[in-house]
Amino acid sequence: MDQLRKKARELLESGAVKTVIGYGQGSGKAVRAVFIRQPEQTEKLILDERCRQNLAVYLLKPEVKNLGKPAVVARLPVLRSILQLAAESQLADGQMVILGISPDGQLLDFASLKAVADYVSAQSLELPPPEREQLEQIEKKSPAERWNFWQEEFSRCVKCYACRASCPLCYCSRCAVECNQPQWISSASHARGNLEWHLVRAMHLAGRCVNCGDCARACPVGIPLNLLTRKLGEEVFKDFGLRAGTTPELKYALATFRPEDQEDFIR
Amino acid sequence: MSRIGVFLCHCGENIAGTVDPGKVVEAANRIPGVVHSVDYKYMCSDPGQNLIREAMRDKRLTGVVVAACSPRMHEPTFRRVCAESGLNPFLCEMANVREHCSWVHEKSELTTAKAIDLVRIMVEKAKRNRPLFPIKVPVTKTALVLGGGIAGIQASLDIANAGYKVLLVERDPSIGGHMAQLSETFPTLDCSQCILTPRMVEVAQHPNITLHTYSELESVDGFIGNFKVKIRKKARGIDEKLCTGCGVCAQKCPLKKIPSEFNAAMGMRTAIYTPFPQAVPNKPVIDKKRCTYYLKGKCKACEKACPAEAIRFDQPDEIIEVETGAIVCTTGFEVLSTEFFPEYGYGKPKDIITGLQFERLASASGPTLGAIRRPSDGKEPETVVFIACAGSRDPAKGIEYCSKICCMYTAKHAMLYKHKVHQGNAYVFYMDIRAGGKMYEEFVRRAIEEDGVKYIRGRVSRVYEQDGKLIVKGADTLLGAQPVEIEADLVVLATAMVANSGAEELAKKIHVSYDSYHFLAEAHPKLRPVETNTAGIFLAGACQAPRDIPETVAQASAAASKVAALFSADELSREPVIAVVHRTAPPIFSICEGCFMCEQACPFQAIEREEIKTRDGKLIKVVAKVNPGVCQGCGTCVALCRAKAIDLQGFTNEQVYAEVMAV
Amino acid sequence: MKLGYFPGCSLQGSASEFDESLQAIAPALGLELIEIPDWNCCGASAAHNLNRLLALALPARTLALAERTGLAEVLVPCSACYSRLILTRHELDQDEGLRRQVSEIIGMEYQGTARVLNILEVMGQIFQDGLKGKITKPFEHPVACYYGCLLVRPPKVVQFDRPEDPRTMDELMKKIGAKPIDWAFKVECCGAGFSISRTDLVAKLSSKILADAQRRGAEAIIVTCPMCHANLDMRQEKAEKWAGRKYSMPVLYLTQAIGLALGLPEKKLALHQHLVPVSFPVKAKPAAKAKAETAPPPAGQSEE
Amino acid sequence: MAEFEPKIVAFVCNWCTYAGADLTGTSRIKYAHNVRMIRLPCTGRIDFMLLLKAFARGADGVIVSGCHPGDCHYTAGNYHARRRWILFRQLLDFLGFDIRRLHFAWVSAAEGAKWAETVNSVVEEVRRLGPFQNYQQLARAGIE
Repeated sequence: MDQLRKKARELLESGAVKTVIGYGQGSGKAVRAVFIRQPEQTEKLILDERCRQNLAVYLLKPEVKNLGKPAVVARLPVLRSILQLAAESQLADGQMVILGISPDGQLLDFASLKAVADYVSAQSLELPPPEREQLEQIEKKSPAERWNFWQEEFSRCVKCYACRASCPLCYCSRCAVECNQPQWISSASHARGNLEWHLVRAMHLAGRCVNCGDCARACPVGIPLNLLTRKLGEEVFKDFGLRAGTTPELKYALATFRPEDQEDFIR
Repeated sequence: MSRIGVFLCHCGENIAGTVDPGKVVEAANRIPGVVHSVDYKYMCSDPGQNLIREAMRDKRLTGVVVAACSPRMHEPTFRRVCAESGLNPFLCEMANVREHCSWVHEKSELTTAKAIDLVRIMVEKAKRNRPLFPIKVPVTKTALVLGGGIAGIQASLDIANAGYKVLLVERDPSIGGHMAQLSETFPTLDCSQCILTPRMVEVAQHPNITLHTYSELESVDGFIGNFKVKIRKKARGIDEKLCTGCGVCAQKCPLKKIPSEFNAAMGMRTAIYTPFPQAVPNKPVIDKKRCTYYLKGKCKACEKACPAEAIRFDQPDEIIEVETGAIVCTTGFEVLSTEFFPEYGYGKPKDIITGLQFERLASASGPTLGAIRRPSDGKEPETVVFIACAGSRDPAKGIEYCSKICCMYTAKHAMLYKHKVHQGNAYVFYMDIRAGGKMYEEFVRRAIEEDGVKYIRGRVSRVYEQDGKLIVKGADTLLGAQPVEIEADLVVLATAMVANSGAEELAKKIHVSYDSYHFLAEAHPKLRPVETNTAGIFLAGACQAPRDIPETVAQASAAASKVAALFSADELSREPVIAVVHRTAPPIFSICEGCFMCEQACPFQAIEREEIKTRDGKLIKVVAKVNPGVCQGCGTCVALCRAKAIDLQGFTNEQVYAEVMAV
Repeated sequence: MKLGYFPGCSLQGSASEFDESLQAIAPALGLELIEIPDWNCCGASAAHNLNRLLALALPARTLALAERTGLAEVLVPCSACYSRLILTRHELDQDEGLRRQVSEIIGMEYQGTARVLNILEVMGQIFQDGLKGKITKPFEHPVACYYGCLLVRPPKVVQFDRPEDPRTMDELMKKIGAKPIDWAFKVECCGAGFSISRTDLVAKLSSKILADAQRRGAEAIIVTCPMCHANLDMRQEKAEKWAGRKYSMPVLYLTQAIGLALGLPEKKLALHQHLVPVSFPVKAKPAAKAKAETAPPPAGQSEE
Repeated sequence: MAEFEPKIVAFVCNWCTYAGADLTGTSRIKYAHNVRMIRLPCTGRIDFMLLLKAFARGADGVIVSGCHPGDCHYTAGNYHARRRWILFRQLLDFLGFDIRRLHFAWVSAAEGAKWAETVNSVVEEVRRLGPFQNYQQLARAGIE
């Protein structure tokens, strides 16, 4: 931890970066994202189990970009998001400094996206059993039950788009939901409008979602909508052998194909 | 506010028979935006077309929906009608109430109801149509012809004679291809070289043709009218300008026992060689894989001997970059070698040869000066067995197709042999005799009846050597599959015509598809036989499928005329059904975020990257840009784009959405 | 090398000399054979003409037993057995349903893990590094290597050597000092199954084989198939009658030829069991040894 | 009450299935009238939202059809489409959406008969399923 603070301090002092995006103490027990611009403030940096927000989301926000070159404190989901954003030409080497702490407490200072990719490839990207179970819970329901389950969940949606705002990969300046010529997605938060929104969101993240779970955490009404993108992420890996956020050259599952892709439903 | 006119065609009884025109017209009139709706017996007839013209004028229509047959049938007709009357043709749509309605359903309310739906759907689309204008693409009026066989020669000459520049690229040291190797040609038995060599010379001397022999295609970029091509001119090891083609070098070359490719290994050549006396250009090349100097660093006999001092051992390969408007691929074929056949001894028995090798034996300019002598001991064979369909039409051998020319050249071979060796016996084992063609059947009959060639209908199961003879074991299926055993001195296999070994890579280089046998694929087997699915790239000859000389020449001329047509205009115009990337005013400039997923998806590499900069050149963002010349309008990128930043002209999101909402 | 061993009925009866000679040379070649416990008939020549399931079940049982015994590779000297076993393995590999069905029939799980090897494959492996020193009495004779019909067919299934002109045995023969002749009948039919029912056919077919071997100066025919041996050796007299000429062509099992080259006594190789006496025109060259290792190319192939 | 007549919307590519359906017509093969066809250049163009919109618009079943793999007029559009459908179906199923109402077929320009069979079998299956209640309930929540 001290190594991290020290490194952050050096970076700011040397002017190598203008801001350090990391985690700091929020009100009460909560942690929050902090944007440190003064070397001495780096003491505020913390990094522990509570720090789950995907800080990569800030890297593309104009307000943050305007602060100048950032260093970002990255845990696995953040690293993967960065790789995925690089694969989508949104980030490139040298645009940011990427720091982290290895499981054994050592400071990680990634020289390049390649280094990030190497680090990520060494991690297990398998779905942890509890997360897999969550999916199975739903999969083993009957279609009708599934339908009712999601209708129930979606019925609470108020279309606040916190899920979108929290997602590093929802970076479109004009989201499909704002397109009204034609109005693909009903902007009203009625049953159909909500279904359309969550369905489009999931499809647009298929093969891109790094399963950080921020969308669900951000949801004020507690819809487990990360299950949708997680489900598709698993399908993409199963069917096409691609995992989002693993290399900066990753091909997009829906923009590539193999003639031998398997399906069993086309007559 | 759009003013749509709906025109329902009865197509005689074809539509009116099952659909109630009155109801449709009435319903159409009630669709918002429709200001005019009529029906007529034959809308495509002149009076019908006039109905549309008049309505357009009188009702000031902003869009037209013709409810009739399939747009694949008459869309061009009605779009032309609109264009003639000053309405942008792309404001005209067709509702397919014939093929998709009246012809496939019984007469009933429901069928009429469907017709009405189909009309409404197209009206909703037409309302949202925008005027579109054909895309103009400049044309570089130079054609690249790949392959200098008879197909390439013919195509080059035709294009050149039409007044356009041609680049002819040939892989081998000389043009001429397989035809130059042939002895006589069926069914006329005129000498192949006698008819070919004048053409070869013509190519060499034609002011519009630039010839690159001993050269290979490196890469092709760009699109119809604007290809950028790289050609590798392999080092001949001689200075072509100085070389006089005197041939002393070859005489002095100590290596004289290299199997000659031109003579299909029936004769030998030297390491520095001119493939054959009539070669064009008549300049030698050094075979670097065999030449002692390249292998051991000494010899240089040719250099010492060359009176013109034209030998250049250190000559490098040269990469030539050219721009061409069209490409004609005439890369030809290969024949299976005898090693391919286990039952015929895996090519081990010297006296089992291919038809092509027999051509060289029979050729007056061949290694035996036309005398039929078997390779093993140079003896004149008393009995020759010809085996047709060696490999061809044999699924077990992976070659299910008919090689087409074998029946004819086998008859020719047997005939030539009988003419040269009167007392000899010629047997032909065949499956069927396929002699479709002018004077072909007659030719085969002549071989059988006048020259007494013995035709045996059956396959040969095995050929093996025994005491200097070749024992040919087969069956005569016309005599109850009775086993036949012939002691032959020479066996000639009419081995299958197969695609060039490099065909696959070539296809990928020029972005055309190929079939399961690796023959290059035409755009349509009947109606577009010399085009490919890549606009501006054409095919001719045996690179596409087995062909004989007349067909090859016909195809070559066909391809040439396609090229000439393409070059006849300074610009070519294409249907404007292509993708476009959204652009708008600052500060957004474009809702494209530049994720370039579309770039990955585009089957035609039509997506380019465009930098948006401030006036003082500061980069704001990089967005996708569609190259209108390359885009074919499939719309894959459109369905892919999350922000809906790309749209497809003619099938915009707005149009298609409206159609769905109208069903 | 440790291998499972499936002798099959022939090697216990009419072709016992094949078995004996194999057992005799095995130790010298460092070959350990574990006979599959309770193996059964492979069903050759009859079963597959009558009942597909039976024809599959019989070999499947033997293979399943091999699997149980933990044998990864099984040597099957008899060409007929080899053919049945490898065909069964192939068919059951192709069709999961069939595999389960057959497993039920034989009352044990057949997985298809045990590979089936013919005698040439095995000897080929052993001889790879030439057996320096072991060849004490080079088998210096021009021989006709006769593979028969089953060893190389169907090519897609056995995937062994070249179907029309195999070479494995020729290479082996060179290694023991013999000169394999280049001849035309390597894989021709000997009459096989008609050995009993249509001896006239056998005489005709075998005679052609014998004739070609003789014409090209072979002093012996080397075989790996009990059927071929029966027809060429036991029926040679009939063949001679049919052709009206004498062949007196010794027909040896590959293993016997190897045994002789290894210097094993004829008795142990059961040469005496043949009907055509195994005797060669005597000629002893001092240079023999050297030749044995540096196998000279036989006349037939030298011109290549 | 007359038998339920399902409403089927078909999204087809211009080069294979649309032409195939033309062939059905020229061959005068009869099939169920329930289908309304929407013509697009290529299956690659078919946005998954179009299918959803068709259901929103009251379709009881949807057919998506284009060129067989390898036959795409644009060489690869249908391959891209196939991946899209694989995932889209998975997602719909996960949401409990009744995917028995969503049908896919490769119908070439030569398969007029196959088009008729496809339409008929889909119409029959959807007729058995009855009106697409639970989606149409949503749909009633206003349509733009």
